[in-house]
Amino acid sequence: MASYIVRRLGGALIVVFGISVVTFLLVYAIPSDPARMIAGQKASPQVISQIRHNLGLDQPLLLQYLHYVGNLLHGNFGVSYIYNQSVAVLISQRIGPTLLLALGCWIAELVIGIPLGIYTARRARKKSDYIVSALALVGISLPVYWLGLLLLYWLGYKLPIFPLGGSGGIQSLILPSLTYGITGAAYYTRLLKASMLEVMGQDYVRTARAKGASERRVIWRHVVRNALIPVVTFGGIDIGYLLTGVVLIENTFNWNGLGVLSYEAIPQSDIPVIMGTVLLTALVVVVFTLIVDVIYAFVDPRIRYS
Amino acid sequence: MSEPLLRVNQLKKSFPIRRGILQRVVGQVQAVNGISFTLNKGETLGVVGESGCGKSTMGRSILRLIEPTSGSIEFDKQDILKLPKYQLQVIRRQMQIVFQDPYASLNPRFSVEEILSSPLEIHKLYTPKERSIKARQLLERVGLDPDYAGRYPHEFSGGQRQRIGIARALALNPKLMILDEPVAALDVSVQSQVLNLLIDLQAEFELAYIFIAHDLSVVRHISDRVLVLYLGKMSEMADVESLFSEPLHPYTQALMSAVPIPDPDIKRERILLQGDIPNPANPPSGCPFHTRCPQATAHCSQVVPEWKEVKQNHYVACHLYE
Amino acid sequence: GCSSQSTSTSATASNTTSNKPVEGGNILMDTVSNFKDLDPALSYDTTSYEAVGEMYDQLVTYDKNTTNLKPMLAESYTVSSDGLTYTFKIRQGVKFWNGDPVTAQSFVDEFQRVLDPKVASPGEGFIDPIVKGSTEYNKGTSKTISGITTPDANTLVIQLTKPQPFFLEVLAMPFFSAVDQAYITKVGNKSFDSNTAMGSGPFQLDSYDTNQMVLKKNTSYWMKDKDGNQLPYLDKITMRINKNGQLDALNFQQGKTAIIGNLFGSAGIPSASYPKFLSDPNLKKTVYSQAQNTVNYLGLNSKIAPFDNPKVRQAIEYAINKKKILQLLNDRGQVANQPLPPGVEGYVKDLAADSQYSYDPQKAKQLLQEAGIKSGTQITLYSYNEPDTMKISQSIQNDLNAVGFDTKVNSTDWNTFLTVNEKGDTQGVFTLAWIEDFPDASDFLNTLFNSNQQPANNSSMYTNKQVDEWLNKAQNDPNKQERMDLYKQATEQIMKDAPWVPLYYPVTTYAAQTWVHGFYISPVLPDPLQYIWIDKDKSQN
Amino acid sequence: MEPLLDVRDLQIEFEIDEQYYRAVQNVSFQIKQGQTLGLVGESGCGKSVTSLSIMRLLQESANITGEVRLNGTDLVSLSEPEMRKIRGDEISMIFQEPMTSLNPVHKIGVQIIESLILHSNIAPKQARAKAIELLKIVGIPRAEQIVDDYPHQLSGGMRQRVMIAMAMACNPRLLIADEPTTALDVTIQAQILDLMRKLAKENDMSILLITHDLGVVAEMCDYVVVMYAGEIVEQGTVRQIFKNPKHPYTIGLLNSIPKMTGLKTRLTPIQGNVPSLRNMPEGCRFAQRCPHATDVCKKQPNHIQIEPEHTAKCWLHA
Amino acid sequence: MIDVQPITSSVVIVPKAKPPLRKRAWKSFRTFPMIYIGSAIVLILFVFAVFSPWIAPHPYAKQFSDGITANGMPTSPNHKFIWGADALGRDVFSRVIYGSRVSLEVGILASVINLVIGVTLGLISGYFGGIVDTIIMRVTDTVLAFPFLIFNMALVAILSPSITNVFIAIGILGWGVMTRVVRGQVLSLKEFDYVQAERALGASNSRILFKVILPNVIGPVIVLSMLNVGLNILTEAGLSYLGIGIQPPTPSWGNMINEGLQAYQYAPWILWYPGIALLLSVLGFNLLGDGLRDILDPHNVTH
Ligand SMILES: Nc1ncnc2c1ncn2[C@@H]1O[C@H](COP(=O)(O)OP(=O)(O)OP(=O)(O)O)[C@@H](O)[C@H]1O
Ligand SMILES: Nc1ncnc2c1ncn2[C@@H]1O[C@H](COP(=O)(O)OP(=O)(O)OP(=O)(O)O)[C@@H](O)[C@H]1O
Ligand SMILES: [Mg+2]
Ligand SMILES: [Mg+2]
Repeated sequence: MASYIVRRLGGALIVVFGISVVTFLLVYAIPSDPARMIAGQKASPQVISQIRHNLGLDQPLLLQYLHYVGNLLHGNFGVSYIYNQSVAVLISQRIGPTLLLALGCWIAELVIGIPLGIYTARRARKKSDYIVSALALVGISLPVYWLGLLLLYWLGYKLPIFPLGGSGGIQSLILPSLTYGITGAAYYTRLLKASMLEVMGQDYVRTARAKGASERRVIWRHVVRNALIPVVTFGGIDIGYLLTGVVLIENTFNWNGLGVLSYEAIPQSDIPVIMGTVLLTALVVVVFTLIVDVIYAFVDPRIRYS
Repeated sequence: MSEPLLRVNQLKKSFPIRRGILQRVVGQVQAVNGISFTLNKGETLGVVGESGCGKSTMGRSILRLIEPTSGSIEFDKQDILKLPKYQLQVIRRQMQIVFQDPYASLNPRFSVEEILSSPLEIHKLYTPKERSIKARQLLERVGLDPDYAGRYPHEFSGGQRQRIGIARALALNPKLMILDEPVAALDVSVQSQVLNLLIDLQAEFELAYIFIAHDLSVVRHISDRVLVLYLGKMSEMADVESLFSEPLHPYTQALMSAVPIPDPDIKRERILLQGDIPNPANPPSGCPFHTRCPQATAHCSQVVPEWKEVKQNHYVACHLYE
Repeated sequence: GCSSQSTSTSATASNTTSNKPVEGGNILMDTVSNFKDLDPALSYDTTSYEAVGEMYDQLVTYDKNTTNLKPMLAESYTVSSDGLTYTFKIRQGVKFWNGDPVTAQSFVDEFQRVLDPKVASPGEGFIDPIVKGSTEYNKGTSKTISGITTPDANTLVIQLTKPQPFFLEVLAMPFFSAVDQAYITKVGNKSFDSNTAMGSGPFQLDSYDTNQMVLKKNTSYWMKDKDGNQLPYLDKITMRINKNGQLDALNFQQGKTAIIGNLFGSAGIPSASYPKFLSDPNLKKTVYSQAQNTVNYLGLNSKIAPFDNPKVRQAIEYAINKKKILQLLNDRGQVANQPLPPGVEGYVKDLAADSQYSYDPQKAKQLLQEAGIKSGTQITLYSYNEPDTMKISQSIQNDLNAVGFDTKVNSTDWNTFLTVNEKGDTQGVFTLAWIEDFPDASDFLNTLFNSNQQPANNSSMYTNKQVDEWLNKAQNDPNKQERMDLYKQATEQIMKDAPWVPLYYPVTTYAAQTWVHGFYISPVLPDPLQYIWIDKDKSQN
Repeated sequence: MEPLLDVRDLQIEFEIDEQYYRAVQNVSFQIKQGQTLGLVGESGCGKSVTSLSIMRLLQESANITGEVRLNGTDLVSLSEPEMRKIRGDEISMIFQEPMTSLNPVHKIGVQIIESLILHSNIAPKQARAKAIELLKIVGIPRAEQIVDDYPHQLSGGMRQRVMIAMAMACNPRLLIADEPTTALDVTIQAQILDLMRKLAKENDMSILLITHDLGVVAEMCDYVVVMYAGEIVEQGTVRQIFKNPKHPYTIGLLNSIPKMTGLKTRLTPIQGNVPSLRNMPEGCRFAQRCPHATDVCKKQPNHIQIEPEHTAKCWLHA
Repeated sequence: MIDVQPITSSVVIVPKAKPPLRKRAWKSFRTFPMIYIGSAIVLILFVFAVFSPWIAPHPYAKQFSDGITANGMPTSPNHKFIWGADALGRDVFSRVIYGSRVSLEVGILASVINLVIGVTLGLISGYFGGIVDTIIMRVTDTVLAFPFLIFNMALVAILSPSITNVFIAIGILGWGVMTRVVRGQVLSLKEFDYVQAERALGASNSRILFKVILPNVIGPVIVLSMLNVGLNILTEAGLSYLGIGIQPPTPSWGNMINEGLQAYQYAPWILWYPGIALLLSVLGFNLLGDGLRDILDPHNVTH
């Protein structure tokens, strides 16, 4: 197991390396000049070239990349041009809130999506199935920022039930999670429904019925447990995706996390921050896929014991 | 005796076993472990054995649908394992395979005509028009209405599908057909139709068959010689009469006695084997059958029995006959 | 000093009645961007300005919402008659938060930091090569700045290479604050990253994290109000980093924050919310507005065809409907007819007729025809992603198309826009604004139109020898009237040559709750937090 | 003697595209206490549907009419909760695919005692002991360990034994075995059949054995019901059917089995294919394939009594 | 024991008379309502996109002087501007109609790019396996782990914003899932006997890939592409919303929403209508995709 994980992480490193190269090239191709951003609109050209020199931006690209990687190997992510702080510190401050938000969003998706999945699977091809499925689809068809603003406006401002954004505690977590939950639940609903329908046609479900198990018992003990297996896979990929994809939510809800950090870094050409966040999220995505594999083994004994 | 059409020598195939989420190679399955035999023109070799004993692997290896690990396969005096891939095409016109599952072996998206003309198309034989005529002739040959040519596989019953599969194999006028449990999925009433067809075709085209099955009565019905496999190894091979009248290997004996006979009056002494087939990934030492053999001795668990011709044309690998 | 056009419209009675200020209380504010630098030598963005302004003191500063200078840490100052020597008497007994005393050396240290290439301060250009010895120090050929001396602990003497009429305004910038060298030496290089600070200002840094910066009262601040009360009044200010300005405005509307001010990227009330503030009588009472010394303009690059043809540029002057632009901005501004905003001395009230343009699409078409521009000529308008700018660009696009151009808008993020803009060779037409650094005509006219400022600030690549001559002369001319005349001549010539379409001079609108007192909008400085006091029961957080 | 199971006039219809197709019609047979009844016929003739309808495990869209009496109680008219009490308790069932009939995520032991838990209030400790006991009864070695294994860790034969153990948990009066050995190798099949025979004898249990292997029927059953295209064409004791088959279909079936004679002769197959539900011929359903078909076969034949306990549905014997 | 039983019925099949067409249509609608509603929406969307100039009452870029009030407020819905005017005095209704063009163009073209790359790589990777597979899957992993938004922002900044660049950006980063799906399909198809049969007949790799395997993966690919169109429309809107997408005055629902958000407190209609249009179109493609999935699902096919 350990060696496997090491190997997988090795694969992950290749991925992360690929990403680092692409990002680096990409960021350098952007015409905007970080030194100008640091100096401000009105600083003189001398100051700017001084800053470029101080940052090493006047060196050849390859050298800069090697330098970056060299620093990386020493655990040094560099210093943000914009925040004037170590990228490691910036990220470590924000990864917590982002993880919290991602978790909240994920739980909301599950809490909405899974019961709907079970419901629609049990009423497959009935009117209620179509209505609920269509509603779930409406959810994924909504732009998250659009829904987010409407919810904020109506539930935060007009009826001040929830705080108007901010990265505070559980209170301010509810609305963004709900927003994301609504726009993401249908993926789970759809997946779980398909997987439940498949499981319900399995022989062992018939076996359970033949033992005299009630419908409720059949669904919960025999169907749902098995049907959740593909959902788990998706869940892991989804939470990885969530980490990279919370930008819009973070922006809409004033949540100071990694998403906003990286999102703002691009137009400001804050290369160390871009590189740091991109590499980190990529790593997190890969790690989550790995975690899923491990969780998978717990859900599915066929994998655990072979 | 005429020159053998096919000469298989020490054929071996092992699969790596990958396990779990780790997908690590945890061992090797010796799916086929040293099989040698010859097959003459127009002859049928029945291959029997329990599930997982390597019958299909053997069949597919002969066609090089699976790359064998070692051994040699001489077909028409050419070692096909040494042929470069592009020359395989030529060989493949002469060897064909019919699969067990008539539902999985036909492309659901092709009409019957397309299925039957595709071998000709692949080998660039005939014009499209001629191919279509040829396809109809093939249908007729296997006892189906040529008007069915435009239909799709799902519109046919299992038996009919199996006929289509056979027709496809026939399209290139092969000399050898490997029949991998061609009737296992069919009902008895249909099974007999297909068996009859196969027998007729063999007579007509001088086909050689390797007939893989686990139903002994079918094998007995169609084969000239029978090869019994156990855990990837040959345990017994003989002419069909000799084998069925006087099975030598305790495994063959058990196998035969286990076949239920559709006659309530025949009450047989049954050899009930203990336990299950061992895991092929972890085969027993010595004689692979010793774990279940009612006559096993300590010797059997240590020494691999030799493959010996005990009687004329009757080979067995068992310590009882040394 | 000059005539400032401050139009503070404070509405409520309680706001204006001179109730006795109340000591104590906390307020909450939102900011739409991060605090980048708490180092006075580096901070050059509005958000950092807000914090740095509260944490550091300078030699001189501006009085209330005017552009008049008054002494600050310099108790008094004198300027020699040749305008080359400035002598400051430093206030005694002033201490940094850690108790270290503020002396004349505290300023010398900062001048050295600004000139140090390792610090790479954006303020460097404001004193190099004006201050004697600055270039040598910057190049490393001298260990001290020869032009800055401290005859005694409380006297600071600065000598210039040539007279600069707006040098005091430069010194009012936070680049030139008093800093504590002992602290800097102790903490080392990173002493002034965005997490730490050490100043002598009214508020000191309490904490700073991803979500907020908290400033707390410097209890031993030296400044007193006119009644002799110790400043500042407030105990604590919490500035929450909430980047969605629209939400922040909603927060203010709910009464959860005290002020919408400088922290909103100095733009104040987000334009998404401004109409709401206008239409809601309760909110209207909270609005403050102030004309800015800023000009928004449409740059026409005279090196790029077809804008290299003066006729085309003039045609565009006639083509743009500036009133419409202001209408789109809900009238938060004033139509511009020249680069200088009215709040800066040198603004030409009686501009010559041939330097004036009015909205006249017919005339524009005619001029274009004369210039041989075919209808449907494709041009690209360069702009940046900011909601109001986007609106304005589209209005301009509309106007340009109306006179026969086929205009594409290319809008990118601000920094990309700026980087490309400063190359000077790609953007034919672009929208841009110039915000004053200090209220002097030179900061506009010389910086933006002198050909020696190409391509960075003079990114419309305007070149006119005559104008250069005038501007260079005015740059060091101690005679005010003469200077103003030069600027007038330059302005009129520039407008004739039409390298720009001056669009409007914006008015910023800030908001402060009715229970916030003492709030005003300085045209130059950040929010006057040290003068603010609040009703007793309104303390937040 | 009162039969244990009495199926009368069973009729099963499925709705496909808003049309009803009758998959099974006029099926009547009885199983006595301790008897093993073989239900044979070609694929699709309605064997599984019949057995599932006895258990009332067909989906809702299936329309069942007729009577199914277990010890005199009509199962068709029972409420769902009442029926649930019968399933797994009085009637148990095992299926063809031991590989897929066990839930992959639950341990063997848990699955075996599930019916015990559902039908009695047994303590968990006892239940586990009982599971081990049951595993021993069906001849599984190392029962104490296997009880905590997952299905995929067992071979096919073992799994089928587990299925049997599961079915035996509540000592059912009737065991329905739907092709219990089709997926198994002959040597394993022999073991399983042997086990079933032994258990039936020990517990005086009846078995409804569904298969299409006539050999298995001949070895296992007391009584045989032959189905064709949804109908019973012939039924009788095992000797009557094998020694004196009367229906041309039964005869055809028996003839098409390759005999172990070893002669490479042509077999005598039944011509043609089973008609599909959608275009079922009127009258005798076998007529199309019957070598003896005449015009009269266009009408439905009746069940004709040949001997006691032996009927055939054919005009030949009318 | 068994008596000769009376024959109860000689008619075995009891089909009801074939229902009239109207009823059959309703019936199939009842079975697959999703696909019908979805196709209807998509069809309407196409009509809007193709016939925008005829449907829209006003030019999309025209800034009406009566579209904004004297103090710069957008005009609320009235008989001239049925969905109101936007902040520049343009007709929201006309802009929403024209906006369908961008959405469709980007949604579909980006999906086509996804499809072409995804299917090609998936086929190659799944069929040939080995080192090729490893490399392609690593690249796919990289693409899947790559932050989409950052890539898009960077690319658009480099290439300058335009419709073409937007769908290229979305297209070349969105194929990861497609590749995975196709590869999975190919891996399982490869083992099918009918593919083996082709090989046994001596068929070349290209024949097997394109004639045998490709047609069999087309089903899931179509479904995924439909869902992808919806997703890509949303992504385009997201990019435009962030200001890095379609350039004004070309209306895209994303930039309209962006403008609408700016005016929500005083002119909510600017946000509502493009939002609803976006929602409905994405929903349309989702319903279509889901419906197709239902139809193509072998469980639902009754032969
Ligand atoms: N592709 C493969 N990878 C790994 N192992 C394989 C593969 N194909 C076959 N095996 C293993 O090789 C052994 C022989 O398999 P094979 O399919 O040849 O058996 P068989 O005799 O045809 O069985 P059956 O009667 O079930 O068809 C089995 O243990 C099987 O698990
Ligand atoms: N749920 C269903 N809906 C419609 N038709 C069905 C359904 N279940 C079974 N049938 C049809 O009923 C007929 C009888 O099927 P059944 O499964 O009982 O056959 P069987 O005799 O068990 O066959 P096999 O030997 O293949 O198991 C078949 O024609 C089948 O297509
Ligand atoms: Mg096989
Ligand atoms: Mg069945």
